[in-house]
Amino acid sequence: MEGAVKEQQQAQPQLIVSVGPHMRSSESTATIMWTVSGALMPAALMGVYYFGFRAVAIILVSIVTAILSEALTQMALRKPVTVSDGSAFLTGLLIALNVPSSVPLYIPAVGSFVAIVITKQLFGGLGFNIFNPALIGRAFILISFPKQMTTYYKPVMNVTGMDAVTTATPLGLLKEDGLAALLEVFHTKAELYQHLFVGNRAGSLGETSIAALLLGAFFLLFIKRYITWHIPISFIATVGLLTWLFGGTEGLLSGDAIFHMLSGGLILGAFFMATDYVTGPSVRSAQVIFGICAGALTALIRLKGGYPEGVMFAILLMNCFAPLLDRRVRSRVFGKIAVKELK
Amino acid sequence: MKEMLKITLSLVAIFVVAGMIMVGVFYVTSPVRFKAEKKEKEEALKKMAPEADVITEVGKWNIGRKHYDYHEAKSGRRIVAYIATTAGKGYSSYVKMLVSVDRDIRVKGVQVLDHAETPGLGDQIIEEEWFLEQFKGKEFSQLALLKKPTKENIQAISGATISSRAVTNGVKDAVQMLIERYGGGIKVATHGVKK
Amino acid sequence: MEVTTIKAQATFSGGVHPAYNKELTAHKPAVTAALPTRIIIPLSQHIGAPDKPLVVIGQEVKKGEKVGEGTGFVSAPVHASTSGKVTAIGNFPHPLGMDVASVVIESDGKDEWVSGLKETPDYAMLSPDELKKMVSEAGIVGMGGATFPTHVKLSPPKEKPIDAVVLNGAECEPYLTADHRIMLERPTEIVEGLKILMQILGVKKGYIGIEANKPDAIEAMQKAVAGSPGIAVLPVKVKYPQGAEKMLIKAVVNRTVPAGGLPMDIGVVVQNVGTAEAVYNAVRFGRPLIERYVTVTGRGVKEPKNFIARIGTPYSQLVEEAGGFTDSAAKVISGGPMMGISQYSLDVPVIKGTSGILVLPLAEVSVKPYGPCIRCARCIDACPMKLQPSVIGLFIEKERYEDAKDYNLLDCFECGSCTFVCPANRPMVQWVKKAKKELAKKKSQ
Amino acid sequence: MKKVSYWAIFKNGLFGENPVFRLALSLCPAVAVTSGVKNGFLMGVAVFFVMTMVNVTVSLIRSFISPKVRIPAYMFIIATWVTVTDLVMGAYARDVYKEMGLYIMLIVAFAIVLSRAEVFASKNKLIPSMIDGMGMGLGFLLALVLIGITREFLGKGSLWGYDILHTRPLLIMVLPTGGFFAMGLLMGFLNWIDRKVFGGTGASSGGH
Amino acid sequence: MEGSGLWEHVLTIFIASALINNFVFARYLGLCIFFGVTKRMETAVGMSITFTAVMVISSVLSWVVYKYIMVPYHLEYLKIVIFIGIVAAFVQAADTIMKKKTPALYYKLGIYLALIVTNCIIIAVPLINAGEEYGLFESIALAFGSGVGFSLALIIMASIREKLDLADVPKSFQGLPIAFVLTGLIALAFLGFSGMITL
Repeated sequence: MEGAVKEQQQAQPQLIVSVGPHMRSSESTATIMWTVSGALMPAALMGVYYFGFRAVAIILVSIVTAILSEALTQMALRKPVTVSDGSAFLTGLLIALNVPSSVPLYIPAVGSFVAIVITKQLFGGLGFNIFNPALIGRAFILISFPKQMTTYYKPVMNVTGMDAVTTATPLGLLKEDGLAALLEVFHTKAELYQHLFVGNRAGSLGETSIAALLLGAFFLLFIKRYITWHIPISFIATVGLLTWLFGGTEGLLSGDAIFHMLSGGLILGAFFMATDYVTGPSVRSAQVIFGICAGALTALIRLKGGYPEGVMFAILLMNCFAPLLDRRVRSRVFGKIAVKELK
Repeated sequence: MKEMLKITLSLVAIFVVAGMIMVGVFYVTSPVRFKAEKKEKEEALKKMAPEADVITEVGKWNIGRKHYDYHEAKSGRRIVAYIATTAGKGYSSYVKMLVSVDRDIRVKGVQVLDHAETPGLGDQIIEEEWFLEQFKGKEFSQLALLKKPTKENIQAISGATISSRAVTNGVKDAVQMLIERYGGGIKVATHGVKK
Repeated sequence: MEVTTIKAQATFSGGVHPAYNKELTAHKPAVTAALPTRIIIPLSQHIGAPDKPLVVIGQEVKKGEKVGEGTGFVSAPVHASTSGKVTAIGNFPHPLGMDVASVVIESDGKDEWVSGLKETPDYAMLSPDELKKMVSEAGIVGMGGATFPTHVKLSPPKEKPIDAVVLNGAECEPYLTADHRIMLERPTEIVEGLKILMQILGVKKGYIGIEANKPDAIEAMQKAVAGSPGIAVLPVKVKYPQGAEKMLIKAVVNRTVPAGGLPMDIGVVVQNVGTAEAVYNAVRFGRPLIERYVTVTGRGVKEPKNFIARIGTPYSQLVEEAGGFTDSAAKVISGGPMMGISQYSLDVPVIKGTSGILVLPLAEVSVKPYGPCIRCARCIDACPMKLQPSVIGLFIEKERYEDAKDYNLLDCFECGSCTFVCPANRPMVQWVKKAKKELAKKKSQ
Repeated sequence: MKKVSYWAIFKNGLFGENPVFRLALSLCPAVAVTSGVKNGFLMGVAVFFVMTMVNVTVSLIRSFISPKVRIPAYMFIIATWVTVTDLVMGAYARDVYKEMGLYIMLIVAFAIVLSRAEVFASKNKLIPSMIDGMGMGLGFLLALVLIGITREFLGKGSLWGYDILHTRPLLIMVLPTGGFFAMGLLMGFLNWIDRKVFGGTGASSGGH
Repeated sequence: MEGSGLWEHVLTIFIASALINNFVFARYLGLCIFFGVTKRMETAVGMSITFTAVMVISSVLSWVVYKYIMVPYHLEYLKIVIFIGIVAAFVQAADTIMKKKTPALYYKLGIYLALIVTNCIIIAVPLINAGEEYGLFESIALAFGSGVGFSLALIIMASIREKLDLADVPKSFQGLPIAFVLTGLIALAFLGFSGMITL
């Protein structure tokens, strides 16, 4: 009975003997990773549509670097090479979607390398990383190459991606110059929301088109059921609530919650990165706490912090707390009246 | 009892010897340090008004709870510049500066003394020499930070707006203070400095 | 009765939805399996100490004659399932995976009943103790697979009053249809058996919980209970492991068995529908438990079928009667695919807990290696006990059994839901079994 | 005590029991002041001086001080030499002192200094104690310089303040977070070399 | 901050020292203890409580001595000797008193007291207070904030390291190296707080 699946073959019609259950669901780690990557494709395509050839190059470079880093590290550590499980692909893709289209190509490559080698493989590989690799990769390159990582292009909508004009992101405009400057660019609130929704605005490759992101999120939430509402909804709702309460210039309740919920990387982060199985808590109630805290941190950083956008740091900070949440919040065992006080 | 006495005595002996060493070193080094500090300050001030031969502190002023001083720089008996220490609230620190103005209270120069802004971003206020350079000759009313190329006003360093603003505000505060003290006829265009 | 009208399908939280595959045999009436020439009666067909043989080699036995008897309270006697001669007493393979002391009977072909079986048409007049004695003598154990001696379950301590009996007709294990068929074919017997159980326990409420994917069985049972006060048939949601005792109780009477506790702690006794039928036969006709419904199914046999088979019938004979193996047959499982035990050979006999023999073809046998846990929490959602199998598994993998225990390892009843859903293919059930063993070893030291 | 050659004592501090990478003692300054080679070097010099002097002093008075009060006495001696270092650097190394004055003062809380006084100097004669202090101090200095080189080169593209690359390859390395990365990666790398090249255990002790 | 009152300043110092300039993640102090006691959650929590209490009290004592003895007599240059003396004496006193008065508490937290003297934060805080010329309340805010920040760091680190125990870390990186990389990653996450408060 020791060992994973022991096959014992005897003289009779060579029966396979193993411990049950003898049926397994058809899902595998690889199907999950590839499906999530697939769900990001609409956003990636919109990124290519808006930012042209540069976007394709960035996506390719970061994915290839991620896969190479994973394979080479695993070879160096004499572990089985598992790039076919799609997790390195997904990390690379997420990094590409999280950088501005203006960056030189070595930057996403550095991000992918750090994500895979330092954040994931050093900690024991898939399943053991404490932080979301893609987010650490992005944070690392944001700090290392601050200028390049905060230079955004306006969507050009041509193939070459040439003749791009740099501009600030909507959140950057709001933070540095106030609401008036934002409305100067986008004319009316309605137009602003519309631009945010379809994605015709400055930002990272994959974060601009809320419509495309929601399409993927819908697929994962309702069709594949790979993610649940707990983290993303509590995350987004908290950002909305807090920015509505404190985000305005005319006192309480004057903030623009819709703007805050649609802008920056919130939708991308909440649905595709905060929901990372490995780096978040696994008990549902803990996931709600995770989402609310991440939302609060995002709002705090956006409204009070030094960075215009806080989603990345909020998720990373909550990654720090996930083991603590896991430790304190356990599932309520069937028939256990009250979970015993833990040490 | 005897042992106790021995322990106490030995400890006291160590204390005394060590104390003497420390006091000795202090008396040797403190004048050196005092002189060095004074020299540093003088050199910094001198840089702000190279033509002056005497720079004397004439008063104190403050922003909020923090205290700063200001100086008169004279060449012979003629005042050639007023120099003030000042600071502006930056991204992660207060950017401490020296600002010198001429007799018409136009900025002569700005020197950053100390800051802890983000490497690569905020510290461009020193690295990008044109930034501090553009303060030269500006009047108080021109001290406004813009995010586009300008000759009239101050152009922010892209990606380092907060640090740029820290410098501009610090300079503005100092200039306003100097106008109030020495400006006489000069009108302060926009009173009340936005910080 | 207030409960008969409930249409909403009650259930528990958690569980999984494996492919049920019941269409292979659900519509096929049970056929009586041929009389085997050689019958192996293991002396251990129940939870508790094995029986002592009452016969010697060479002795002639009749059908229904007691051939083994237990020593303690938690035991059940075993009986010859046909007439013939005892040819061997020794260790023989057993479907639970080890060799077990068994009595081997060479059939004489006459299939003669032992004399002195007492019919009791007016059993309703008997006292609970008399009835209990009959159940005990008949060697009846839980026929859902747990094989817990029934008379023990019917003797709750005084401080735990019982107020309801629940019959388990959920049959949530995929493939199996033995309970389904018995409910269709012997509904009256089951209801009478239930009444006897209620009489023994002195309770007024009886429930029959059936998964909603067996509408014909629900209808048959409803017809059978018509006019019986206090008995209700309850459709429950189709979900594995709906048939687990604690989950069925939750669904049917909406009570929660405390962790580490038993159904009797909340006033409920659960019995399998097959057990109820056996109880009726024992009380009404004095017949011991010598045969049962067995489903022989899976895409590894040519003609999947339901059988009424004698205890002791070798698996090989039933497989043969079901048309034999297909070319691709690769794995034989005693019981269902979720909790059943895979077999080394077909030499093992049908025992009282054998609800089915499942033969899987190679294509359906999962031999993928397992990968690292990606903490997707599917197992946590699936666990009917609301445990955290992912964490438990990680601890056991590193041989940190005490930490696993801290995460309520001992509440696991090894239903396999976690392992079924795990995308990384992690063998959680196997680890849990190992950890429980290690912990027991440590404790006994 | 067995007679050990001076060179062995000296070498021990440099490699075998390198205070930073091997003993993993006094890690704070190792990351704190090493965003540049120069700071790391001067910090190392300060520690070198303090350790040597403390070992010398402790060795000199070891027969004279009662074991009961030796710890407070050692701490006092350490504090004295740190104060001396602080005063001297404050007067003669102004530009460095402005940046890392606090950390110079904190040498007083370095476990390595007290531990060498206790473990070695209190039991050995003057010369070996001095050599041990120098070896340890130099080992510390080398470690700091090594980390400093890594961080300054990667973070600023310069060494000892001299611009080499004319660009800043990885700014993060001069920030706190980069310091931790540099430490962790260097330690792991040295462990790896130790295991592969010298066949050692390659394990860092568990801290403190 | 300009024109704001003392209390706002005190609060600012508290938040800054707990989160933004967290001693471990931004100032690299207390690392020996940080890596030493975070292998188990119990020790991390015990250390947090003991440390924060000792921190606040000893920095108040240091402040009083500095303000009323050292400054008037121009003995600032002896601050290293005097502060370490105060901390050591206080820890010794606390040790003795706890052993006598509350043996139960001593049994739980006593072992951490011995470690505290070699913690650089405990000596850094009075030194910073002296350098910045903080008042009493500002000193307490810095001490308490640092204590809370250090406790936060210890508890996060301990919970992560418990999880890391289950991981298959490459051999050369087991132990301290991976702990350092991990601290770097946490520090990277804590950069999110930067720019929130300017001191």
